Amino acid sequence: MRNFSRGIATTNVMKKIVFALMVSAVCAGSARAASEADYLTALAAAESANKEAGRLRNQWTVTQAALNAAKKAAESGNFDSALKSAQDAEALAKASIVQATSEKQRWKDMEIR
Amino acid sequence: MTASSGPLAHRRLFLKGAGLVALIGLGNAVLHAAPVFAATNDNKYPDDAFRQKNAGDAIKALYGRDHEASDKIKLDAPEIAENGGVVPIAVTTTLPNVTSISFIVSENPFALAASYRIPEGTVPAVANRLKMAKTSNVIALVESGGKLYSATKEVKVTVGGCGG
Amino acid sequence: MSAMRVLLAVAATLGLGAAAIAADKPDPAADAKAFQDYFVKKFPKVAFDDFVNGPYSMNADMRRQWEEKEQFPPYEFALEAGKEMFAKPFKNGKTYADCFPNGGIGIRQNYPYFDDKEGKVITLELALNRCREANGEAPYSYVKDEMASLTAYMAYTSRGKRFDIKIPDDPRALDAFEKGKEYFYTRRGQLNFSCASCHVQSPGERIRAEILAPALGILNAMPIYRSEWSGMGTTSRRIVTCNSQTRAVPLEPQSDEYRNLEYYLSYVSNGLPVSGPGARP
Amino acid sequence: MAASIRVRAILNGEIAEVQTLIQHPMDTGLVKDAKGEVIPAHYIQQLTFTHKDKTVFLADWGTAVSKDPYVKFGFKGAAKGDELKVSWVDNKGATDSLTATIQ
Repeated sequence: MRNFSRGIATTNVMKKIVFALMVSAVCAGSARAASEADYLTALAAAESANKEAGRLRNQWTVTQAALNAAKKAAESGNFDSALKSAQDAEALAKASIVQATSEKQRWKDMEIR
Repeated sequence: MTASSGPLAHRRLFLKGAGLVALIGLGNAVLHAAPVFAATNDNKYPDDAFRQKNAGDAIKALYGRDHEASDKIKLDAPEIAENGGVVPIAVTTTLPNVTSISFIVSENPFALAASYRIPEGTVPAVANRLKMAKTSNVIALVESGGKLYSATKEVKVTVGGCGG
Repeated sequence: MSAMRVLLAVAATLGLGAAAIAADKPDPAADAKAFQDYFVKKFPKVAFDDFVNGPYSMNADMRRQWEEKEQFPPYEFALEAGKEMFAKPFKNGKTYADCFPNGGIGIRQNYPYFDDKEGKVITLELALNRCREANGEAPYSYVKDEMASLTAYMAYTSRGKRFDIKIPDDPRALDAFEKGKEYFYTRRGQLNFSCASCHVQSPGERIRAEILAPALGILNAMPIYRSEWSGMGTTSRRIVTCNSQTRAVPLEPQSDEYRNLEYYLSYVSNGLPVSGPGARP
Repeated sequence: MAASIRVRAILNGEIAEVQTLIQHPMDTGLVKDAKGEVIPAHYIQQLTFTHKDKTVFLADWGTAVSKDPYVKFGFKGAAKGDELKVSWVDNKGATDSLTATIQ
């Protein structure tokens, strides 16, 4: 409770920061749409993560679906959505890698003994 | 050998020459097709009944009369179909001189699923495997002594598996 | 004082570690016993042999629908086709009977077996394709009707015989068994299910229209005619579709993981009768 | 030999119990294939059973009859060794028939 009184002063500062952040986000959003380069780097990252999941014999069907969606969006020039799908794919691929590595030990928990 | 139908038929007769006999035959059939219900006598496939979408129209097209529930009909169908594509449904009845048994699946795209003629000396009972699009009432209709009776049971239908 | 506590802790972890390692030396017989006891205890009212009937041993309404199907089963056509295919000689005049012990009749209960020359698990489906290739014929797909018809006929000739899967005292065989067990219990796919999530933890429960089969005896009815596919399914097809249901990318049919899985699952079902070919939802 | 029809006809007392399984796709015409094209309707419309030239059972089937259709019924007046003729016709005009012997 001690720093409550200082709280009021800080809120003004907080408000300014929040405001500034919002403004810059809006500008960033509109000024620089995802470019093809952004999409391609994200796609490469996703595909290499999915390849690693393949090496661990543990790919997910939804990863490939997201990769396909990304490529489709890119073909029609919609790099915003292509970037988003590529990032989804990377997240899914990474999750499947975490699953494979963690299950290496955790499977024993369920074993009938 | 007079063509009994209107002027159009006359013209067609002269044009077609070879088709003469077929046309006359067609003419006769059209004349005699009084509203006779296929289910009871000749072996004609009740095409119209199978094209009806809902149960009421299908029953009217097939039997031309209403049906009343009867506890003398035992309709055997699962509570939850293990698969909508193969639903085992059977019916037996103690009603006297049965001439026809039919199965209606009300929620199917076309309500009439199957209809069976039961001649003299054939046991009034049928078992078959039907497709059901979704959860629906199954109605077994039994035509006995010129009257139409029915038994109804709901069968739940859904897809299987965990997702994919 | 604190040094003592540290010493005790170290000793304890070492002791635990030792116990854990000891427990992990593969002991298939003990695994099989524990596996069967689990299901017998979980479903005391299910007769032992009835476990091979999967969902139909779990639910009366489903069992009635099965019994109706069995009067004139939908796999009748695949069975007859399999019988004809089995007898039809290859281009070189030989037949499947020349590839298999006892002419291939009444031997399904011994598959899969461990081949000590090759050092790997040989399943019935793999052996059939090997026989074809050895006689200059193209191999069949592991998930299509020809393979299903052949295995349906071979299963039919073994109906009632009890699973008799052997694990020789060969470290490679024990390893294959262990890897199969690991695959069975490993969670996969975005749904994060393992085979055990459904077939050990919740057999008898519904996943929408279907009832989950117990893992005990789950391969005894293979190959199966599934109404869902309105067609036959080999063991390979069943495993591959189970993978995609949990949104895991399936592996190549008959890859090591799948053959070892079949080895594990068949061994722990030893003593249960062959009931293939089967009809399923 | 009718490749598509399987019949079991067994005399049980005075009733001949008849089971039939027919190999037929029974396509409804409402299903699309993998490429998204509609699989045209292709289903058996009529199935007839005759014993001593008398129709003992006649089935009129719609598109809701399962693939590889099955039907079971019984009739009186048959003896062991009698012949039972089974024939079907589908909406494309294809037909098949088989003569079975009552066991």
